[in-house]
This record gives sequence, C-alpha cells and structure tokens, in this order.
Amino acid sequence: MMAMDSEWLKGLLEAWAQVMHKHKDELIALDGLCGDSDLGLTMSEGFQAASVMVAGLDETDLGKLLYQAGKAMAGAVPSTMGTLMASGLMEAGKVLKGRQTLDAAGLVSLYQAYYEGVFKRGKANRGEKTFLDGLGPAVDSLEVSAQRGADMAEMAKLAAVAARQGYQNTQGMLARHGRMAIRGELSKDYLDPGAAVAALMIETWANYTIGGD
Amino acid sequence: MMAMDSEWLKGLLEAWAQVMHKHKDELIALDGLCGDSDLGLTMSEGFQAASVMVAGLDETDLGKLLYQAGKAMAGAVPSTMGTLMASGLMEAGKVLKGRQTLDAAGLVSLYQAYYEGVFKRGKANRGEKTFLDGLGPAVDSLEVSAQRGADMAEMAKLAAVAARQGYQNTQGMLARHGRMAIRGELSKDYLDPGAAVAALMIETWANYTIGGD
Amino acid sequence: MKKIINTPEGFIPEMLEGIYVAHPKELRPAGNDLHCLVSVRSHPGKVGIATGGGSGHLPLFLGYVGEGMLDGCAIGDVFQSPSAEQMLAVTQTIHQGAGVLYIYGNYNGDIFNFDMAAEMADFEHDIRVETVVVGEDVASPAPLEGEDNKRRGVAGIFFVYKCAGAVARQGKSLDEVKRIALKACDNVRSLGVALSSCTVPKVGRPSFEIAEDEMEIGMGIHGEPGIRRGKLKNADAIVDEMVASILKDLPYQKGDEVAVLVNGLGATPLEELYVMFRRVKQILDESGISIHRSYVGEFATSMEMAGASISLLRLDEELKALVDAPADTPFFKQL
Amino acid sequence: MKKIINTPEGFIPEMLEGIYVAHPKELRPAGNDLHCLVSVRSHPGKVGIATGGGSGHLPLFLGYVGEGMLDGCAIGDVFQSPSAEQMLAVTQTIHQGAGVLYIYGNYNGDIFNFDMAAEMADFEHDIRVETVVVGEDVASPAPLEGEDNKRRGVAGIFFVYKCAGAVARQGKSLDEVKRIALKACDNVRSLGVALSSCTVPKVGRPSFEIAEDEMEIGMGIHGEPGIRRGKLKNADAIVDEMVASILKDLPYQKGDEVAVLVNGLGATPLEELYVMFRRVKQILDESGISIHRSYVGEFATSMEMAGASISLLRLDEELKALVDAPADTPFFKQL
Ligand SMILES: Nc1ncnc2c1ncn2[C@@H]1O[C@H](COP(=O)(O)OP(=O)(O)O)[C@@H](O)[C@H]1O
Ligand SMILES: Nc1ncnc2c1ncn2[C@@H]1O[C@H](COP(=O)(O)OP(=O)(O)O)[C@@H](O)[C@H]1O
Ligand SMILES: [Mg+2]
Ligand SMILES: [Mg+2]
Ligand SMILES: [Mg+2]
Ligand SMILES: [Mg+2]
Repeated sequence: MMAMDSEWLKGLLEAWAQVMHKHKDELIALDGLCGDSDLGLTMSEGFQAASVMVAGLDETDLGKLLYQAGKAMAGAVPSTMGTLMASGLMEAGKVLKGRQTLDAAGLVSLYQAYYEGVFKRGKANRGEKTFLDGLGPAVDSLEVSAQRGADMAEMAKLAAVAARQGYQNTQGMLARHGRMAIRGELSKDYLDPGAAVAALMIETWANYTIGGD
Repeated sequence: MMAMDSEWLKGLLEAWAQVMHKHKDELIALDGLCGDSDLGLTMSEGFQAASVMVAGLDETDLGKLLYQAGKAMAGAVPSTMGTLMASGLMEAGKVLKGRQTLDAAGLVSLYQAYYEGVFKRGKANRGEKTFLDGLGPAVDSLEVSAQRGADMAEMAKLAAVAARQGYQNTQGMLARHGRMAIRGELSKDYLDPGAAVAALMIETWANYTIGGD
Repeated sequence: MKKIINTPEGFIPEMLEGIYVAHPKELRPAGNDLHCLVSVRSHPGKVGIATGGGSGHLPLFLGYVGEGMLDGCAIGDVFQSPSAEQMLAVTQTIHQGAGVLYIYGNYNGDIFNFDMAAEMADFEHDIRVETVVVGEDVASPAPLEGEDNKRRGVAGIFFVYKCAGAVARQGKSLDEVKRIALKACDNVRSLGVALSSCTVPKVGRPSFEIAEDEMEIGMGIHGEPGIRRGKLKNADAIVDEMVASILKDLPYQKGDEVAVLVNGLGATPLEELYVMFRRVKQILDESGISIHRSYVGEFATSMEMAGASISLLRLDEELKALVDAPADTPFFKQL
Repeated sequence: MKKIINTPEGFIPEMLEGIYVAHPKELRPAGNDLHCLVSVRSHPGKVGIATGGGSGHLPLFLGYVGEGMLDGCAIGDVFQSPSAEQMLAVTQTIHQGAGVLYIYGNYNGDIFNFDMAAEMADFEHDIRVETVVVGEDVASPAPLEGEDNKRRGVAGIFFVYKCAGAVARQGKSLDEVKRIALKACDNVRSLGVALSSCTVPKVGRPSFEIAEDEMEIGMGIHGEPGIRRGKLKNADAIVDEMVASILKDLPYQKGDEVAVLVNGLGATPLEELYVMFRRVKQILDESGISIHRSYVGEFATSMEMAGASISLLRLDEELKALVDAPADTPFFKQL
C-alpha cells in the first residue's frame, strides 16, 4: 500500500474529481427530483478545481494542501454542497496541519475533521437527510475498524459499504435542510443527493486504497 | 316648421344624443376595423353630456348654449372625435353668440362654424379621410341651397344626401390623420368612422327639421 | 389578463388615490379632480411647466412633477388624453405670474386638448401659454422642411422636462424656457423595441400579438407599428441596430457628448437594461462620443410591456449644465 | 425565454459591466472581480456594511451600495450565492477600522459562504465581523423560542439596510450598528404574491407553472412555495389577506407608526402597486396605525416575475430618525 503523503493526497483528490465527472449526469438527475439540478455540475467542477489547485502546489504539508483544496472548491462552486465540501476540506486541513504523512489514525482524523467541518458549517444532525448521513456511517465504521486494528484495505472496504448503506437509508428520512426540506413529508420518498456524493467519495477512496495495494 | 330658437337647439342636441346612442355598436364596430373601437362610446357619451348640459340651462342665447354644449362634450370625452366635436360646437357658439333665433343663413353659418372649429383643431384637409369629408359636402350643399333660396326642408334633404355620399366617398381615400393613417395604403379599403358620425348628424338634423314641419 | 386591480373602471382613479396618499408632501390635486396633479410647492415669478397624456406610463407623466422638473400634469384614462378642462385646471393652478409652458408628446388627442386648453387659458384667464410638442421617435422618418413632425413622443421627453425644468427653476422667462425645451427636442432621439404586449384593462386582451421568438423594433408605447418585426436577436445585435438608427438621424462628430437613457417598458428586468447599456457605451466609445450622464431604469413604461428604448440627448455646455441640475420629484431625484 | 441578453453565461458579467460604466462615480470593483462591488467613497472609522446574494433581484443588492446605506456587496450568478472569497474581498476593502457588519437574507448558500468569509476575515486579516441574517417573510411560521429562524429574507431587508446604514454613517460602533440592524429585523415583516414566474437564463424555462387565473400568496423570490395558491382575486382582497397576515405576526396597537414598502417583483406595473398601496393605507387607517413614510416601486425583484410584496416596519422614535436619514446610492436616493 502506498504511503499516505502529499502525492497520495493529490491522487485522491484527482480520483474524486474523476468520479464526480463520471457521475455528473446521475447527480444532476438526482438533484433534479427535488432540487435545482446543479449538484452534478458543482461537484465535478468543484473537485476538479480542488484537484487542479493542489496538483500545482509544491507543498508536502497535508494540512496546507487540504486547506488550499477547500479554498479552491469554495471559490469555484459557492453552492450549498460546494461550500460544505470546502468547509470539510478546510477543517481537515486545520486538523492535519504540520503532517507530511498519515497512519491509520491520521486517516480517521481526516474524515472526522471533514465531517466536523461540514457539521459546523451546516449544523445538520444525523438523520436529517444530508451529506452527513452518507459520511457519518463511514466515519463510525472507520473508528471501529481502527480501534480493533484492522488493516487499511479492510477499513476501506467496510467504510465504503457503510457509506453506501447510509446513502440508501436516507430514503424514508424527513429532509430538514436545503431545498428538499421545502417538500416536507413528501421528501421521505426520495434519496438524498448529498449523501450520494458521500458514498461516491468513500467508495472512490476505498478503490484508490485497495487498487494502490 | 318650428322656430330655430333655444328650444329647437336643445331638441337638436337631444336628437343627436339619441342617434349616437342608437348607432353605438355600429360605430364601435366601424372604429374597431382600424382604430380602437371607442367611437360609439365617446359619441354617445359626448352628445349625451352636451344635451344634458344645455337642457339644464336657463339660457336663450344660441351661441352661449352651443359653447356650453361644446365644453360639456370636451370634458366628457377627450378623445380625438370628442375634442373635435367640442371644437365644432364651441366655434359655432362663438360665431352665433348674441343670437336668439336663426334663419336659413344663420343655420348655414352654424354648420360653417362647426366645420371651421373642427378644421382649426384638427388641420385636416378635404379628401384626407376624416369627419370633414362627411360634413364638408353637406356644408357645400347648404351654401348652394341657401344661395338659390331653397326652403329649409329641401335644404335639409339635400344636405343629408350629400353627407351620406361624402361618407361613402371616404372609401378609397388615403387616411392622413389619426389611427387609421398608421395603416398607410391599406386604409383605402375602409370607410371613415368619423365621416359616418357627420352623416348621422346631418341626417338626424334633416329628420328633425322635416319631422318638425 | 393577469393584473392586481379591482375593476378596469377603478384602475386609474384608485391608482391616483394611491399616488396622493403616498406623496402627500409632494403632490396635490388641482381643484377636486384627482387627474389634475400639481406640485405642493410654488415659486412666484417662475414659469409653470405642465404636461399630460394618457395613463399607463408611470413614472411618466405625473412622476416628474416636483422641484427642478414640472409644476403640474393632467392625466387621462389608460392611453387616453385628459380633457382640455383638466389641463386648464392645472394651468390655472401652476401659473405663477410668468406664463405656462406645455410640454407633451406628439399624439392627436393630446394636441387637440392641449390646444383647446391653451385657448381657454388665454381667452378665459389671460394666461399666456406656449407649447412644445415632443416627437423624437426615429421609427418614423424625420419631417421634411416645412412639414409637420409626425414622429411620436416617447421616453426622450424626460430630457425635455429635465432641461426645461432646470432653466425654469432659474427664474428665466417663458420664451427662454421654451427655447431650451425646443433645443432639447432638436437634440434628442429615441428608439424602442417591444418583446411583448401590454393589456389595457378595459379592453381585457393584449393590444397586439407577437410570437415567442419575435421582437418589433420601433414599436410605439401604445403598440403602434414599428420599423420592422423580426426574430428576436441577441442584446448586442438589438442595441447595434437601435443605436445606429439613432446616430444616423442627427449629425454627430467625434468628441460629442451625450446623455443616455436606457428605459424599460415595464416587464423587462433592470439586469437586461444594464446589459443593453453596456453595449451602448461600447458603441459610443467606438464612435468617439462620450457619455456625460446616463440613466438606466424605468422612466416611461407601457404598463407590463416587455422591451426597452434608448434615447440620446446631444449636449452642448448649456444643456449639460441643465441636465446636471438637481431635481426632486416623487419618482426622480438627482443630487 | 424572451430576454434581451447575449448568452445565459454572459448575462451577469455583462450586466455588471453595464453597472460599472453607468455608475463610475459611485461604484468600483474590489480587486479585479466585477462581482465584488464597493462604494468609491470611504469614511475612516466608520463601520463597514456588506451584503450579498444571488443576482436577478435588482436593485437588490448592489443598488444600495452608497452613502447612508451599504459599503459593499458581493453577488453571484442568477439566484446563486457569491463565494466566500468574493465576500472576503469586499470585507477587506470596506473595513475602515471599525469592523464589518454582514446583513443578508436567510438562505443556506449565503449563510454558509458569509460564515466562511467571516472566519477568513477574522483568521487571515484580523477583521472583526458581525452578522445579521434577515428572515421576515411571514409565509412561513415564526420560529419558536430557541429555534432557528427558517423564514426567508425578502424585500424587507431594504429597511434593515436603511436603518443600519444610517446609524453607521453617524459613526457608531459595530455593536451599536448590529443592535439597530437586529432591531429593524425584529420590527419588519413582509409577504409577497406571485402572478407569474421568472425564467433563469441558464435554465431556459419558467421556474414554476401557474395558471392564467391563479396567484400564489407567500411565494418566495426564487419561486419557493407559498402559503396558498388560489384564484386570482381583486387587488383589495389580495392586499387585505396580505396585510392581515403581516399585522397578526407582530403585536400592533392603535397609534403605532410604520414605514411601508409596496414592492414590485418585476413585471407588475407601478400603477398596480399604487392601487395596492391605496388599500394598505385604508387598512392601516382603520387599524389606527399611521404611515410615517412609504416606498412604492421596485426595490427587490425576481427578474420578470409578476407580483408584489408588502413590507411593514414598525417604528419607534429611534428607527423613525434612521428611516428618515438621507441616502444616496445608485438606485435609491432620499433627500
Ligand atoms: N445543512 C446541511 N448540512 C449538510 N448537508 C446539507 C445541508 N443542507 C443541504 N445539504 C446537502 O446539500 C445537498 C444539496 O446540495 P446542492 O445541490 O448544492 O444544494 P442547492 O443547489 O440547493 O444549493 C442536499 O442533498 C444535502 O445532502
Ligand atoms: N385631424 C383630424 N381632423 C378631423 N377628423 C379627424 C382628425 N383625425 C381623426 N379624425 C377623425 O376621428 C375619427 C376617429 O376618432 P376617434 O375614434 O375618437 O379617434 P381615437 O380613438 O383614435 O382617438 C376618424 O375616423 C376621423 O374621422
Ligand atoms: Mg442543487
Ligand atoms: Mg377611436
Ligand atoms: Mg416593471
Ligand atoms: Mg421591471
């Protein structure tokens, strides 16, 4: 498995940009059911901007790279999810500032900080049908795996399953935030598009981690 | 034949009001072909206002009555034809000021002044497809009849024929004034609604004169 | 017809009621007729300026009654002239000893009634009245020498009010105020483009039909036919065509200065007017004409018509100073 | 989609170009980004006030940047938040040594970005930023004690700008300016009615469907659902329903004074707004509430949406003086 250093991080951001680009139309359609159909555009543009930004930086501090990726995302796509993803990246950057590589614990804290950044910005709780209902179960899973000393590949696999499951569980939840909340009870019928982004992110990281074995 | 005094004039204005009311829809339709469909409304309201105004006046001066009739018309219907009819009445009032009755020459000067009032206000020449193409031939006919000493009934009959003929001759003329002028060459196909009003006025006066024999 | 009104008959009287209760410190009716609006302020010895015309063009006409602009205004029903007596009532009220100037648009009904009012003012009240009829819409050809001006008056009348109002405020004579108004007329040109029709409430259906992909260049503010109907083009192409028509109507030379008015007809968003203004500026830059002052917004509307007009006022030092003078009216304030 | 634009992508950048060339003596961009507008004038020691939000609402937001109102504004694409960095650029430029107050409407995207900008301003530039989020649309229920305010910000934000801008101009502290802005928020309530949709250029079709004989009371300025959709009623009935909802949301008593704003959403003619204002006045008269000052016109639009909103600001002596203070911005002047 490759070392989790600045090259690894740049590669991860590039992989995220690629997957959002690949799933652009799917995300647009998903957001179109109750929202304004922009999610595919903002996620592919936003992660692209973040990836391009860090690719050009001669920097090994993971925290600084994450922070700059967040700022690039924020500048490129000031939509709800764009700003939330930027907040996640920037918070992770603050927490990991000074580190050149990550171990398993460091990886967990990256995602914890990402979650924290999105939470501080959006103030949504678990179960309120947002991105956090996709990312949250993955972070939980990572914490448990790390505690029992699982290896990185296993951690990644389990987290990807948890994120996907979390995304699927958003169907049935009452939306409390954003445009979907306007639908009230009707929102329960739908999957949450933001949580789909979380699932894509974790699955992509998992493939990147395992593929890089 | 009744004397042409203030009672006669009040009766004439009432007869004009009645005929415009009776032909309201016809005038609306006529004005609707190239204009804004208001002519039936403005003529019936305007002559009604003029008639009601003079009916309530304890005044025998024909000039003053005509002037007040004109002012009432002007206040009630400030449209193109409303203002032109008001101008005709007011000019006739100025010319006949001080007279209590009319003879044949006086009657001719009433219509001459009416024509003059409309002409001064609207500056249209004969043949330009306006009210004056209905009233003009009638005034010409009255002048000729008066010159050869025809009696009132005959004068009236001939003038009515001339006015109706004048109205019919507006078909084929190129409109140079008002809304119809916007149509350019196409205007030639239509009869002029204002000239129809002139024909109705003269015919009504003729019936009033002959009927009052 | 989708409007926030009570009845077609009540539309204008109720609108006027609203105007008076919204602007009690600025406007009052002359006599008891709400259609006759005059400024609450008077300046003895000042030439009075009156205007008028049909309703449905707010802020035209009554919106410019105030300091540095007009003294009074008579308005009729939607697109209908007010009566001569209403104009007379305004004239009598705003006469401050120095006579009255009428400034209004070139429409039959208005001309007939203002002329009649002027005669009554003279005959019945010994008030000297002078008249300036504004017709600056280049959609119809310029009058030949000696011919009557058949051009319609559209939004450019704003500049005539502005210049005449400023010079009247300086206490100049009726002849001088009239000279300035005529000078503004000589130097102002306008052209409009319509994208959709308005609906006169008493009529209840759109005044004209226009397809979803069409525009009409030169259409009048009551829906009178324009120069040409064609496919809706993009903003730059529309403005190019409009400004070209306006510029070729007056001799312009490099170094000339103008005031510009980009006017919305009612339903066109301010954003679009600024997109247009941007292009006007580009064209004038290329022609070496500089913009001394600009106005972008709704200055003369046709109720809910979509579209816009462009007016240019060619300036010399005298007109520049008058355009720049302050004004304070319910709808137009310049510091 | 019938608009005078060049391309959907160019719409906002070109609109902004137009704004700068039309108001060169009043507005300039912060940095090189046209989306960041700041006043050309500065007053050392004055609290800076910034706002921002999506485009398509002119004269909101940027139109109120000027003397006695706002110092700067960041705007995004149509109905899209500007970015935190754009807000930060404005913040840095308008900081005059006394900190910056953000005043903006209660929308997710704006909140997230302004919050991020405030953090950056603090962390990266040591500028103290305070925030007042305006949500005064009574179409959604009032927040319960301790709950977040979910109400949208609509045209009533104008009054918050006006009061905060006036007190900032007096040289008061950031805390004091924030206190006034919050006080204005506490006392302002709005409600709108929509008759037709606007079309976002990049989307190309109307944002919502509404039948020829329908209206929606309480619809948001981006087409968010309202309180109820029903048959289009007459003006008095519409205003009655709107004002009743507004009045019952705050305790009012006989003798109270208010400022009133009757705001057009874009395509509704000024004439109709005055018909509405007339009715507002009648109702307030009946309730013993007197109108201290009134505003009728387009203050916050949704491009070419037809409809209107009514805002009332309940006044005490302190707010009255601030509402009355002079202002001089590109789109709003008060003498
Ligand atoms: N407060 C919040 N916290 C976390 N996620 C949120 C919040 N509000 C909305 N979201 C997420 O944002 C997604 C929509 O994002 P986006 O399309 O960018 O919104 P919009 O286009 O309405 O601004 C939702 O599906 C939801 O997952
Ligand atoms: N300058 C003029 N002189 C005489 N008659 C005129 C003149 N202009 C128009 N008319 C007459 O007015 C008639 C139309 O009157 P009206 O319906 O009141 O006009 P509008 O509704 O367009 O104001 C025309 O048929 C024509 O006879
Ligand atoms: Mg979206
Ligand atoms: Mg007619
Ligand atoms: Mg409008
Ligand atoms: Mg508008």
